[in-house]
Amino acid sequence: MLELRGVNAGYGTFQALFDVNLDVKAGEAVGVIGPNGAGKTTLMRIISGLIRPSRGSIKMEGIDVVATPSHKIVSLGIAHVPENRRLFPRLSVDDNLKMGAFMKEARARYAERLDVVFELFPRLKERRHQMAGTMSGGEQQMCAIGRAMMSNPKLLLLDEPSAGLAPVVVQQVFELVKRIRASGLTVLIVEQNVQQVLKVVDRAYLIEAGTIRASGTSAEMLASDTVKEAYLGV
Amino acid sequence: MLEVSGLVKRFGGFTAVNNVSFRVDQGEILGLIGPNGSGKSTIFNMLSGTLVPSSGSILFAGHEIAGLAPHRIINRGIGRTFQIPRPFRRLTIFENVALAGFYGQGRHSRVKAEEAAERSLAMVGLPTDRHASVDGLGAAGLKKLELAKALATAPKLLLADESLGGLDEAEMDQAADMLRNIRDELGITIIWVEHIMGVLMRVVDRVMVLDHGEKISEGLPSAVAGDPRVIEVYLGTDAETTQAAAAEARRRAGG
Amino acid sequence: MMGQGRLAAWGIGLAALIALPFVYRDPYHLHILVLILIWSFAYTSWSMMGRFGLVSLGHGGFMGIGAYVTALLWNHLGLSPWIGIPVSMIAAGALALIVGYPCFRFRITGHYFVLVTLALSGIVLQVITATRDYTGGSLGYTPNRASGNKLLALQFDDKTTWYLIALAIWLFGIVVWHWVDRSMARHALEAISEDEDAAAAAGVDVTAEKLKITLLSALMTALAGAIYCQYQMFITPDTVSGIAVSLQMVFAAIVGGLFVSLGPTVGAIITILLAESLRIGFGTKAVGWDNLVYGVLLVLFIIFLPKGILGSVLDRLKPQRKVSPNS
Amino acid sequence: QDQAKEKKIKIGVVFDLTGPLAGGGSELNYVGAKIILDHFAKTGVEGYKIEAVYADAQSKPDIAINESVRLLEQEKVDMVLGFFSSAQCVPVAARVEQLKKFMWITTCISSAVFNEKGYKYVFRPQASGDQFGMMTMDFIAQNAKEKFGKEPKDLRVAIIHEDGAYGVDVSKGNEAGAKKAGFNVVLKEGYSATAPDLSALVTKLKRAKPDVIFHTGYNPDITLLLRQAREQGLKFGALMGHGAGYGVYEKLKEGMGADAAYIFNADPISIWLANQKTMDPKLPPVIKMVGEEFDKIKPGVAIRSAHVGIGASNTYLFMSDVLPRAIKKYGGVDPDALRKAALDTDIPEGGTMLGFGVKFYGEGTPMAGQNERSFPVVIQYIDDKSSVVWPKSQAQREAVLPLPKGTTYSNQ
Amino acid sequence: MQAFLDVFDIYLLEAVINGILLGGVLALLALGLNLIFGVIDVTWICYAELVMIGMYAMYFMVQYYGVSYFIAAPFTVLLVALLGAALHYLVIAPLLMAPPINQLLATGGVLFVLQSFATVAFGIDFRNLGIRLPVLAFGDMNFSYARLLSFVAALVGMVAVYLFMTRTFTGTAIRAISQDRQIMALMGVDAKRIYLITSALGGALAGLAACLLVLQYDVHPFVGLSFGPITFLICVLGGLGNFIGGFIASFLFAEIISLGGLFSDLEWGYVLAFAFFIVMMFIRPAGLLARRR
Ligand SMILES: Nc1ncnc2c1ncn2[C@@H]1O[C@H](COP(=O)(O)OP(=O)(O)OP(=O)(O)O)[C@@H](O)[C@H]1O
Ligand SMILES: Nc1ncnc2c1ncn2[C@@H]1O[C@H](COP(=O)(O)OP(=O)(O)OP(=O)(O)O)[C@@H](O)[C@H]1O
Ligand SMILES: [Mg+2]
Ligand SMILES: [Mg+2]
Repeated sequence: MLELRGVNAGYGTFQALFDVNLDVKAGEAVGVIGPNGAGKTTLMRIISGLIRPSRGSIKMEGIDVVATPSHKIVSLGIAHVPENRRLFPRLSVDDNLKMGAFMKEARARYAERLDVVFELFPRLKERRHQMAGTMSGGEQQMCAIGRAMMSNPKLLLLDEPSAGLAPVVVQQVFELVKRIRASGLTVLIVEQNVQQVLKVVDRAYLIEAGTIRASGTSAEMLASDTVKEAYLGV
Repeated sequence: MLEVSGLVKRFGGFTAVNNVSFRVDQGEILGLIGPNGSGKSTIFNMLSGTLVPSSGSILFAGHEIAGLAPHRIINRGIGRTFQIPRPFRRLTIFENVALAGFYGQGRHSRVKAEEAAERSLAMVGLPTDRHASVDGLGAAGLKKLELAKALATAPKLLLADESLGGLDEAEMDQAADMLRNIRDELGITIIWVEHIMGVLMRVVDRVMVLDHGEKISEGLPSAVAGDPRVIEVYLGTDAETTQAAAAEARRRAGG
Repeated sequence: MMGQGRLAAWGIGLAALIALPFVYRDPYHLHILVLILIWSFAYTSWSMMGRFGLVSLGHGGFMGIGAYVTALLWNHLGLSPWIGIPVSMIAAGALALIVGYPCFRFRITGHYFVLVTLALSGIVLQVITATRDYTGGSLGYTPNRASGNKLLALQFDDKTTWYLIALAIWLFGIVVWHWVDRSMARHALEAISEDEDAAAAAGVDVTAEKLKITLLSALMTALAGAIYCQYQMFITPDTVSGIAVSLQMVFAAIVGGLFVSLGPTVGAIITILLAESLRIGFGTKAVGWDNLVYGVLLVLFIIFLPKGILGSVLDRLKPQRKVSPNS
Repeated sequence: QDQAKEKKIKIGVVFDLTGPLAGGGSELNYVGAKIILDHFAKTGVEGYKIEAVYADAQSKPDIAINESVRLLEQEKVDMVLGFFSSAQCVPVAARVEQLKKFMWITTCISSAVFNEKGYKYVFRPQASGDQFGMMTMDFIAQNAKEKFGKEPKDLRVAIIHEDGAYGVDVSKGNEAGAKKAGFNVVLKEGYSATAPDLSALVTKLKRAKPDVIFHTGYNPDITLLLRQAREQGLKFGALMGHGAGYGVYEKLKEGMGADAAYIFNADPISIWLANQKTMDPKLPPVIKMVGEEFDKIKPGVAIRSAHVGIGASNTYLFMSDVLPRAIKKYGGVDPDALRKAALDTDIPEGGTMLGFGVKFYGEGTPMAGQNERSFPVVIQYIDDKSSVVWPKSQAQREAVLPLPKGTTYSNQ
Repeated sequence: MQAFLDVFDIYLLEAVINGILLGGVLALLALGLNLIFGVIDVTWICYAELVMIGMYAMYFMVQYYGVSYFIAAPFTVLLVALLGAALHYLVIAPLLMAPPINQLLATGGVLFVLQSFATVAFGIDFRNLGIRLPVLAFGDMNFSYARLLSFVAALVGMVAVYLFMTRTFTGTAIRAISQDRQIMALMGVDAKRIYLITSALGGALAGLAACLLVLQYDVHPFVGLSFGPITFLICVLGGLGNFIGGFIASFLFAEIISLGGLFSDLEWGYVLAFAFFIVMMFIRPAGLLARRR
């Protein structure tokens, strides 16, 4: 479904990704792990078009993502839940969700998608008129995921969904990922919480200093020495 | 050293902190945990003067400090870090810390402030080079800078709103060790807020748990980790976290 | 800690500036130079605050108070400007504190601060206009010509004298700028401008630091107003107070470069020379074109040289300058 | 090179070509002055070439100062001429005097320019502001009994004015005149010419119920005031304007339509209305020439503005009388020669296009430099024509007073 | 008692009602600015000058080319909308990343440009539409029809904009864009387009204000100066982006100006209004309708 080939990217003169190759197949959940500053967020950003690669190709179901204007990429079925949630703090939950359904295709199915999201997160329905910025961290995370789901995506990009959340909420978030996954969505997830994430994904990539250092199934990754030494610091 | 009683904070009709009382002893590390939005940062904000309590008293070293302006509280010896790092990007790393040293210690001497800055930077492991820019720091570096700024104010009590979320495990361990060192070497009392149980439990002497602005549990790490209410509202039923926390706590109690 | 070389450059430049009127005597050019120096001082005074994100549109008010209080005291009470100027500065300072304290206390920043100060200069303008029985209203006011001692009345017919006075005042402004720049207060204010809570958590008394710089800036601006009045011997609410003057200060300071000491001076030179030469250039042949071109140039400056002319030039010359402002 | 320079006079001319005052009449004065200067540039004066340097004061006093200084010091003009706004005259006169240069004021009227200043080099043939104010009051005083059927003490008058040097000056004349006539002044108030809303002032006027309103203002405050007066139903017996905005009938007509009828205005007489029979026979051809030139510049104007005439006449006076004398009798065009020549001026009534005579108050008098023989007249706009109605000696028709029944503002 | 009656007479009532009508004029002006300045957080210091250009457009179409008022009005609205979009495209867009002060200054430069453009193109004369609307009279009180019209337009405009902002996707996006511009693309929103739409809308509202103002005021190149600052204060007093608050603030301001002017010199009305603004900033910094923090 998603295919990255030889992708290089960076910020100004600073290069953050070097020749990254990555595949996500339809219906799969794939994790990306790596230390701070490895380039995980950068990877997510180039997929959703927030930044553009300096070299390499990105294909979503065969369509060239690089050539698509960034606001059209959502229409390809890619939804991105950015790092730190990035809700619109002074808009209500409802309005935040509305923003998620902004593009034409989604607008038509707005009511239907809203039901789906509220079913997934009943808490959001209770709080639909609250300003997003005043909600608790876990609720905000739900709202951010819900907003991404509003566009009826095929591929969901999650960037550190558990950061800063209470343990009980972290568990809920991973539960959620499982459920979303079970509903047929493809998920690409970045996480620091390696133990946990490897439990919900099929495969994972280890990224370090901008290059893919290892990849494999969850089990392989858990067992891999590279992963342990390079990252878990064990 | 710190004695808090009946602390309340309301935002409009919403009560973020409801009648919380606790004390912290000299040289202790107190862990402060609780679900998101339970009022941890709000308590920190009141202790450090960023927010004025709606009611209640805060005695620090025998003096009432509730409602004092932040800079006065800092001059009396309570330093803090912010959950989300807030560096001054227009200043160099060194200037950031020297600034805290100068104003945090009551604007006495610029020379002393710069010395304090060098010491604090060395303590947290940041370069003491005077020209290094903040822009070069990653997530972990920014957290260290927060800590260095707080240390430069020469606090007796340090409020660490650390939230290691987003740090990788190696860096988390480093941070935990650092807090430990600060207490051990400088004799600074610490209140630490954190969500990552494994790390927190390893360091703290005592834990206090908040939920919906109220204190629901307090005690030794092992006791708190076993408290069913805490498990329900905070730790969750997922065996692993709970067990990890409990095991860690037990190990320390034993060792 | 200025390098030897820079110190020497300053010294030579200054000596040349002092010598200038004795060598070059074209009165009109001296007149323009005096205006440039006085306005440079006013703009520098504004930038003392402005560089820390305290964008005030109230400085027209301070300048107006400086000019009008001095002139009114002289005309109505016969009080020499030597006393009148300090009194007017105190009045402006008091106003700055009265408005500044609640502003800073209640955390009025950004747009809100800009507009509160805008209302302030509006008030000063309207009060000057409304008290027309004393101030001559909207079409201006002239200090009485001194019949006796010119020095006592601070009125000189001689351009060279005025040039030297203006030069001294301007230099004073630059010195104060550098003094603030090298103080710890500069760091505190930079910190405040980025994040007030974090600055407070570092021990900075945010309200006090802001008040101090505001007071300093207001006092200097009032002085500029008074000097302008003494030199021109004529003031109107529109030329020394109100929103237009405030905007003019912001313009020049930003066009020149807000973060370098000579930026506002460069701004004054450029805006005044530009306005002057455009007006003379177009003359009465193409009425209105001078302001049209002036406006377009301003827009272009701001879009393409956002750090100001001097700021951008210095950036080009030494790209790594920003890292070590303290060396 | 010296030779060439000796035989030339450079005149700096300052009016407002942009900004609010330009439309208020300054530009028309400029046109009048320029017609005359161009005329003399063709012939020269006593062998001197005439060169005019024009500057735009942009309706701002500080620019007027700056431009005057520039003309004198940079362009090295021998004198400055012009000035529409009193707010510019006052400071510029002080500046020019300080520089010991010659200044010939054609238009502005504030008495504050001269009052007790003791200037030596500043001269103004134009009537002064308080004369305007006195004149209209005098006109009403002489007609109160007959037209309003009221004793002076029962006649309610309101004095309103823009608050600049000009408006204040005229209103002082109004006040003095009202006192002399014994009127009941029910309201006296100034306002800023740039005020965006005058409805509160109109309400105050309604409450004061004046029989006659004495108003001094520029445009657009006049239009704004009268429009809001109409909308709020203000009624009165007569409206007396005092030059500036009221001198430009075109604008009044455009803003108020038929309501502009029957408004009075005190101004120097329009050169096109002046009584040519009593005038120096040299002058009517000049008036004709100015009129023709003006029509070329601004074709299709219904009433040729009085402002053009003011600029033209007062400039002509200098060029035809003062300048030749300075050259012939005092040997040049330096400030002192011009000054002596100006002081020698002695023209009887009827000797200028504006009808009045010229003799300047001399040194030591409180108004030194002011023309002691000038006077304004009161005109009234009737049927899109302006006619002199006062003083009696110049009157061309009987004044319509009070406002006829059925007109918008009539309180009958 | 007599003094009391002297003050509380019919004229006071008239002044109060005139205040309300002036409030309508101000509210109409504040509407578009609130959208630009309050909602998308872009500073158009030259907003009142756009209105001025619109007034000229009306003047020339109606007076010069004899177009009927009601046909000229939509063209004017369109023209100023285009002008707003152009202003955004040429001046604001390059400065979106710059500090707000730079936007303020650049549009301040545009203010000069527009003023002197008007001087150059239309001359310095005061122009007047010469349309004389009837007057409503109740006994001794009279009210301007033109102002009544502005009042109604402001009210209708306010409701329409409010509904647009809260009910439509585009309206929501407009409210969102100032809060986080970078991630708008993730929502499938073309941020450039939203800015352009909003600027055009703000311009259109300025055009609407121009159509109604031209009935009451002379047009001249400097007419904007009489209104610009007050309009900004109103937006802030009402709470940035709060249309209802802005509407109410307009009336408070207008009443203070109107009544202050009735009891003393006109300027004191403004002094009072400005002082009121400053004091309100301290009491209700987030706007009239906001709850206290
Ligand atoms: N906007 C930016 N400008 C310049 N450099 C950046 C920017 N964002 C990230 N970087 C740099 O790019 C590198 C990769 O950053 P990225 O955010 O992708 O890392 P990450 O793996 O997501 O880290 P973390 O776990 O801390 O979120 C880092 O060195 C970072 O400093
Ligand atoms: N300024 C404010 N205005 C209104 N509500 C506030 C404000 N600050 C905090 N709150 C609310 O008070 C509650 C407590 O917030 P606080 O930041 O103290 O939580 P926390 O325990 O630190 O949570 P976390 O673990 O997510 O950091 C939250 O519901 C929050 O929304
Ligand atoms: Mg990341
Ligand atoms: Mg917190």
